[in-house]
Amino acid sequence: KAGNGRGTHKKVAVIVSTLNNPWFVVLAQTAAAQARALGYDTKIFDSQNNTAVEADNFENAISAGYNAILFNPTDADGSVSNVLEAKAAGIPVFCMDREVNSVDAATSQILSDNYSGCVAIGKYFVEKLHKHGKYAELLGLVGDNNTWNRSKGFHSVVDFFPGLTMVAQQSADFDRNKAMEVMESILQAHPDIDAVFCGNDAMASGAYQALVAAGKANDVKVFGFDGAQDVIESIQNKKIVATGMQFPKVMAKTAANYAGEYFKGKRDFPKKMPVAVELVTQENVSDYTGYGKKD
Amino acid sequence: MLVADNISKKFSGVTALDNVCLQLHEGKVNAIIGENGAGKSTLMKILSGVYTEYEGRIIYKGETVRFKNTKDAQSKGIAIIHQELNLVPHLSVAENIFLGSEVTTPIGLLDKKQMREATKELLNRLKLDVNPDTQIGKLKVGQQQVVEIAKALLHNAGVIIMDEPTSAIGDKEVKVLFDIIAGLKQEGKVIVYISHKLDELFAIADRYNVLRDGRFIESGEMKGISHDRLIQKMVGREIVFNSKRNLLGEAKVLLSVNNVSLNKDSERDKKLLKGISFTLNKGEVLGIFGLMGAGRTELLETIFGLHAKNATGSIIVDNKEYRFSSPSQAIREGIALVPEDRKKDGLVLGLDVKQNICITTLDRMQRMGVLDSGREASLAEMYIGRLHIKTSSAKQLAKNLSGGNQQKIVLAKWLATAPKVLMLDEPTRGIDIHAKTEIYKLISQLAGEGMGIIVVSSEMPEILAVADRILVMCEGIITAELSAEDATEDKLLIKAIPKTI
Amino acid sequence: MDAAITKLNYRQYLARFQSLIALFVLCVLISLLSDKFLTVTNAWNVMRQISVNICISVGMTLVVLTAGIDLSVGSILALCGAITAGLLKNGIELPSSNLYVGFTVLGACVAGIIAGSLLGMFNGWTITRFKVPPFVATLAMLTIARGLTMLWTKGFPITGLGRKFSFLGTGWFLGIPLPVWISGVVVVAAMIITNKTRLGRYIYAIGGNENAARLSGININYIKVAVYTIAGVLAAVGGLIITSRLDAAQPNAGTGYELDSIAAVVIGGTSLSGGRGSIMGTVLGALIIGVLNNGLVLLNVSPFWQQVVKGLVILAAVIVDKVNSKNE
Amino acid sequence: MDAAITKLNYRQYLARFQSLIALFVLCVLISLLSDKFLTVTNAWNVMRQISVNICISVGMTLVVLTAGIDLSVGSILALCGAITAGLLKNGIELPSSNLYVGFTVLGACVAGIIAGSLLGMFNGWTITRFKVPPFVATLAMLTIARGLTMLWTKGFPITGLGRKFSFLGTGWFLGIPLPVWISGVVVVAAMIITNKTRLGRYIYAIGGNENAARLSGININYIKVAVYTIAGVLAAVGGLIITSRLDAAQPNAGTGYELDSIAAVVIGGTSLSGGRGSIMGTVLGALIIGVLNNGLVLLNVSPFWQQVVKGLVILAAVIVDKVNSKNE
Ligand SMILES: Nc1ncnc2c1ncn2[C@@H]1O[C@H](COP(=O)(O)OP(=O)(O)OP(=O)(O)O)[C@@H](O)[C@H]1O
Ligand SMILES: Nc1ncnc2c1ncn2[C@@H]1O[C@H](COP(=O)(O)OP(=O)(O)OP(=O)(O)O)[C@@H](O)[C@H]1O
Ligand SMILES: [Mg+2]
Ligand SMILES: [Mg+2]
Repeated sequence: KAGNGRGTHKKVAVIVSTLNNPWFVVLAQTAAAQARALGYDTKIFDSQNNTAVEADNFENAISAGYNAILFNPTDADGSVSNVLEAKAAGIPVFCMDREVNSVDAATSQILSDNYSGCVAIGKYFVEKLHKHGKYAELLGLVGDNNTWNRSKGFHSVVDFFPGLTMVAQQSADFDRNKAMEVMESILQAHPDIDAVFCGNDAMASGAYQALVAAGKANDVKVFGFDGAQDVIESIQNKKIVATGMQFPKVMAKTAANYAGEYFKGKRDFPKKMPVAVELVTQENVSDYTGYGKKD
Repeated sequence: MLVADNISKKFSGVTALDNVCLQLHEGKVNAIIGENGAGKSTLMKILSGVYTEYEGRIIYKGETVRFKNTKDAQSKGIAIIHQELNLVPHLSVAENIFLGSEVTTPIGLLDKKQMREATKELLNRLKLDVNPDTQIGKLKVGQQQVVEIAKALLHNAGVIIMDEPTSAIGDKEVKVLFDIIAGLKQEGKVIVYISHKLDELFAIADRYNVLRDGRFIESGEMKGISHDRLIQKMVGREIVFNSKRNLLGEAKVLLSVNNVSLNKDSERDKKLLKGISFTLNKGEVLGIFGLMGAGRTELLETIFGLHAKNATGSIIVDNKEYRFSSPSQAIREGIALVPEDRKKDGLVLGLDVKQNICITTLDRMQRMGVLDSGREASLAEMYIGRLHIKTSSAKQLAKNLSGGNQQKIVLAKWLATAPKVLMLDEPTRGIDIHAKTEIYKLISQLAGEGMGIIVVSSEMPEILAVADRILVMCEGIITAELSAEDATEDKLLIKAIPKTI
Repeated sequence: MDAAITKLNYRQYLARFQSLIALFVLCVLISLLSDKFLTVTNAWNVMRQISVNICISVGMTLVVLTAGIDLSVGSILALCGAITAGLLKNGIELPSSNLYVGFTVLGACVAGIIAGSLLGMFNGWTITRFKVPPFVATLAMLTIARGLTMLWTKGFPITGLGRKFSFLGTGWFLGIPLPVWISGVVVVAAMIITNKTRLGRYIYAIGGNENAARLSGININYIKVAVYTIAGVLAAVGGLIITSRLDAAQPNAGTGYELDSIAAVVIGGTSLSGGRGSIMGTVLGALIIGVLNNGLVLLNVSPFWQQVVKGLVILAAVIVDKVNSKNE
Repeated sequence: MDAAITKLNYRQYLARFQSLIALFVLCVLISLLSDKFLTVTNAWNVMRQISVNICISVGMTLVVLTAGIDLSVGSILALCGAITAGLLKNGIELPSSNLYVGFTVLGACVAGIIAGSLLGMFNGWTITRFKVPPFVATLAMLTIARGLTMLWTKGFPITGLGRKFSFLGTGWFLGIPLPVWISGVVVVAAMIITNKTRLGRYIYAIGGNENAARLSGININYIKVAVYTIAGVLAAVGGLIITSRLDAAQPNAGTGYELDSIAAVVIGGTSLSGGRGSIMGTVLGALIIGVLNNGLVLLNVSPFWQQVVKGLVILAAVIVDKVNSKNE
């Protein structure tokens, strides 16, 4: 039975959508570290971006007698049933970064708002391009709803400016190499673009490599999203223009702490606790490091 | 009665059949003879619905028929035993025999029991003592061929075509088959019989039909025609059967095999070879006779280093003992093996003639670490000429050559290694009389040049013709050693037949 | 199952037995390391988790027995799941004549399965009609079906499919999870087909020696099309199970499943060159993989090490087979 | 190349010719739709982009010619790239004796390639020594190498490898991009091996008839190990190119490359059952895939439609081959 072991014997499961992407590695490892620091046994489960694997992870975690789950869903809708399963087993679930579309399934959701984050980037994008020019967009995995949250957020701003025309919208699967190759081809079709918006930082780095190879690094402005270590450095070096900093470490720590409080009996958690995405630009980059603020 | 009327068939380029007309009579054994590549199998494949594109007509029971496929021909009562074994290795004997015509229970499930029973009967009729559930792959070539025969006898067809049914089986099985053929004759069926073993034809055939280079030459009653006339019709010229050459003066021991034993790796206790010892002299042709399954192939394979794990005993080549560890070592010691089944073990059918011939001696074909196609070509041409290999060019794919010529390629690739000891396992299986005599000539010529040659054969005339000395094997032991002079067919047979029956 | 144990059955029996040993050793090891492993609930978990892979792998086994291969199962699974979910949720609207067709759970499922059969049939058709190597034909289908899934779902999961439908994947019947029932039925049916019907016999024959099969009057193309169609249907069934279990059809569901299922087939002792193998072996193969995944999670193996261990265990499992059973 | 065109060469020649037609048609179509396609720079782009796939596919071709398969190339690529990057960036520190070993660019590259050869050799070893089916052996290696990559990189990309190293992937020499040079050299070397050396001849022989090859005194195991080792080395080379082009070693680099390269091999007309095929064909196969990817982006085909189109084109390409060249 969950909830009635003694503090030291509490077990906390960290179920993360994927470990194929450093951002999620940070999220998972920070959560695990914090939980361990609070004196709980922890284990990281990798859902390999596959909701079915995630379901297996939940089942296994439940039957392995974990008392709480720090959860990074692979999909807002697809993961609901898994969370409900845990809830039914009396195990609290704390969502990190991505939400699940259900009001009361999770005990609490600490969320990074991709949409509004990209709205902010969109605004800065418009400003930097002085309201007109040609740009390309690199989407993430077509089948991933974060891809679309980010794209929609971005376009919710940018599309209001007729001077800004999107000449190419291609998917690069959140992958650095694919982004580079797609960008190379885009540059062939549209040598005259002024900017490229990338759905994550890996793709931003890839796109930048392509620009360097084409000798256009200074003509084309690159925008990313995530706040990955190497992109923060690139921004410092004036290579990449801006990215949206999410705070995986903050979210992970908060989730772990909530779990701790839950064990101590606290129950009234905020259903949703948004963690704002901050715009990192060449002006303010000095305040940031990879995946977080300098402290 | 079945009539082929002006049938022609072309393969990309090659004309296999050219306006062939022939009549196949009921209640008679109609022999079809001709050299390798004469078109016998092609014609039979047309008559049995394998090839559906051809010119001309097939007239069966008075009406013109055109088979849509093999099943169609089968249902019209034409069964065929194909020259190449067409069995599924991983299926059992029963499953193979009933393949395509399974018996099913009322609810549409396979009736295994009944099929197994029917198979048992068939096998008894053919005196083949194997469990119907044995995997085909586990059987020896000979046993597999008997299964092919059984498959053809399953549906009691009106026409039964046998394309070299005895190419792989021993005399015992041949006898059984001939009894069955006699039976079928009584039932007034049309029997078509293709074989390169002429004495068989004289034993059972009623009529002969000669094909040469895809053309029909003539037909007639076997009665009264002589062996040599038949050969002449086939080949189109006289064949002088070479007389024995006289042996070299002093006999120098080249290879001596001492107390070689081999146990089956599945069952350690069962021995395939038991304490085999013999010697082979320089320039000598040693024949090894035995019935199917006597262990001859295993013996040669063991000497060639293929059964390193399970073999015991010692082998001495040129006074130098060596462990039979691997073929490459055997080759280094100057031993060569022309295997029993050329398609399975002898050739890479997908490579061309040149590449097959050179494969054993590539180390000599390279210049600065790179293969020299010039040298390869010259070597290939040399053997194509020397062995009269019939091929459009050295770059012809091995799979497109007829049996005899394929066998010559295998010979060539081993002669290229200039071996001291040449081991031939059933060297003339499925090969026409002309090619056969050429190979016999070659054997004695090579022996004359001082090579030691071991010939394994199930054909007594062959053994008697080529061997200077004959060993008889039975169930893994040597039961007799005779010199060519005082060897006779019945002496050999007595020693070859197992005592235990 | 009947008569004296013949060489053939004996060999199969032995091979099977071998995988069994590997599986057994694996289970013993895990249960020694974790007391959570040998529990009823966990057993059902494993069974439920492999049920999808089993459905797919059974179809894959038939394909591989004919010396073919089917890389498209994962995408077909996704597409059919999405189709069923879409029809269930939105039905069909014809904007022209503003006609709306709703679907019952059964109707939607049938539609999904029909879709699967058509996709499989298309595979079989290209392979037999145009002699396209199965690898290429199904690889193309892998991309095509995935693309169609994206188009159909517009990249978003289709969720909220209702209690009735999710019963299929989450419900229990006679104390056994429904997905396990389904996969069980599939396995039994497939065993009957392979061992007791002409179709099965011909599948083995074609894989063993296509030429001999043709000369025996077997209609090769017909059998092959049938086999790929079955594979498509079973992939669709897998799609239904997953979709209903998650109450959501994911656009990228089933990615990489082709390798998992081929692995199950090969670990189960079926030869990729066709003609040799058994459904039972495949089931054991799937079990080994499933138990392994489950065990690695139960024992606190770090995700990164998991992959290494998994690879080594699979290798070990197969080597154990090969070494013990001397059938070469 | 010499003497009368015989069936074999003629067939090969024709098959090659066929893929050429498919490629040609493809190029014409794209250039009709986009004037940006037929430009020198774009040509170099495509060449540069396929250079990695070509390296891998050449190795894959050799493996497939022996009737084997290698699923581990993608992971080996990632691991070797990561090893090189890691050594270049951090060298080796031995905490015990606080010793630090730095690496030159050359040293790091060599280390990566050696790693590749060892991994490939391991594949060959398990396959020959324990008779593990290549599919399973290399599938296991796929997971193992991926896991090791994750462990070595701790899941983070290794970036900032310096000008000198990135020259390898981004530099030009005599007006041709370096990666193209590398893949070119690989292709030429492989063509010499397959057409002009014993190794090559033995590879075809083993694939064509392993029995006959053994009886001809060829050391099967030796050749097979060699072939898998070469495949490993070429995967490592691919890893170096990618890493240097991106100036970063990604832990998940090369995922799914095995399918791409097998596709190139099979589209190029090499038979998965071994013994038949050519390096040239594989190069054409890789070109078709590369041109296709490039074209779809140039024409800005919606990501949703891209996969569908890609699948259909590949299918079409192969069917064109089969239909025109009646070699069965
Ligand atoms: N599938 C094929 N493709 C091309 N040529 C063929 C094919 N089958 C047979 N041939 C050619 O047709 C001719 C007749 O072949 P066939 O097999 O009928 O001869 P055969 O009389 O049966 O010879 P054998 O006595 O060796 O069996 C030969 O020249 C052979 O090379
Ligand atoms: N792979 C095998 N599996 C089972 N039994 C075998 C195998 N190989 C040979 N045998 C058995 O070993 C004995 C000797 O076989 P072998 O082929 O040497 O006989 P043979 O005299 O060469 O017959 P043939 O004239 O058909 O070649 C036979 O009883 C055969 O059934
Ligand atoms: Mg013939
Ligand atoms: Mg023999």
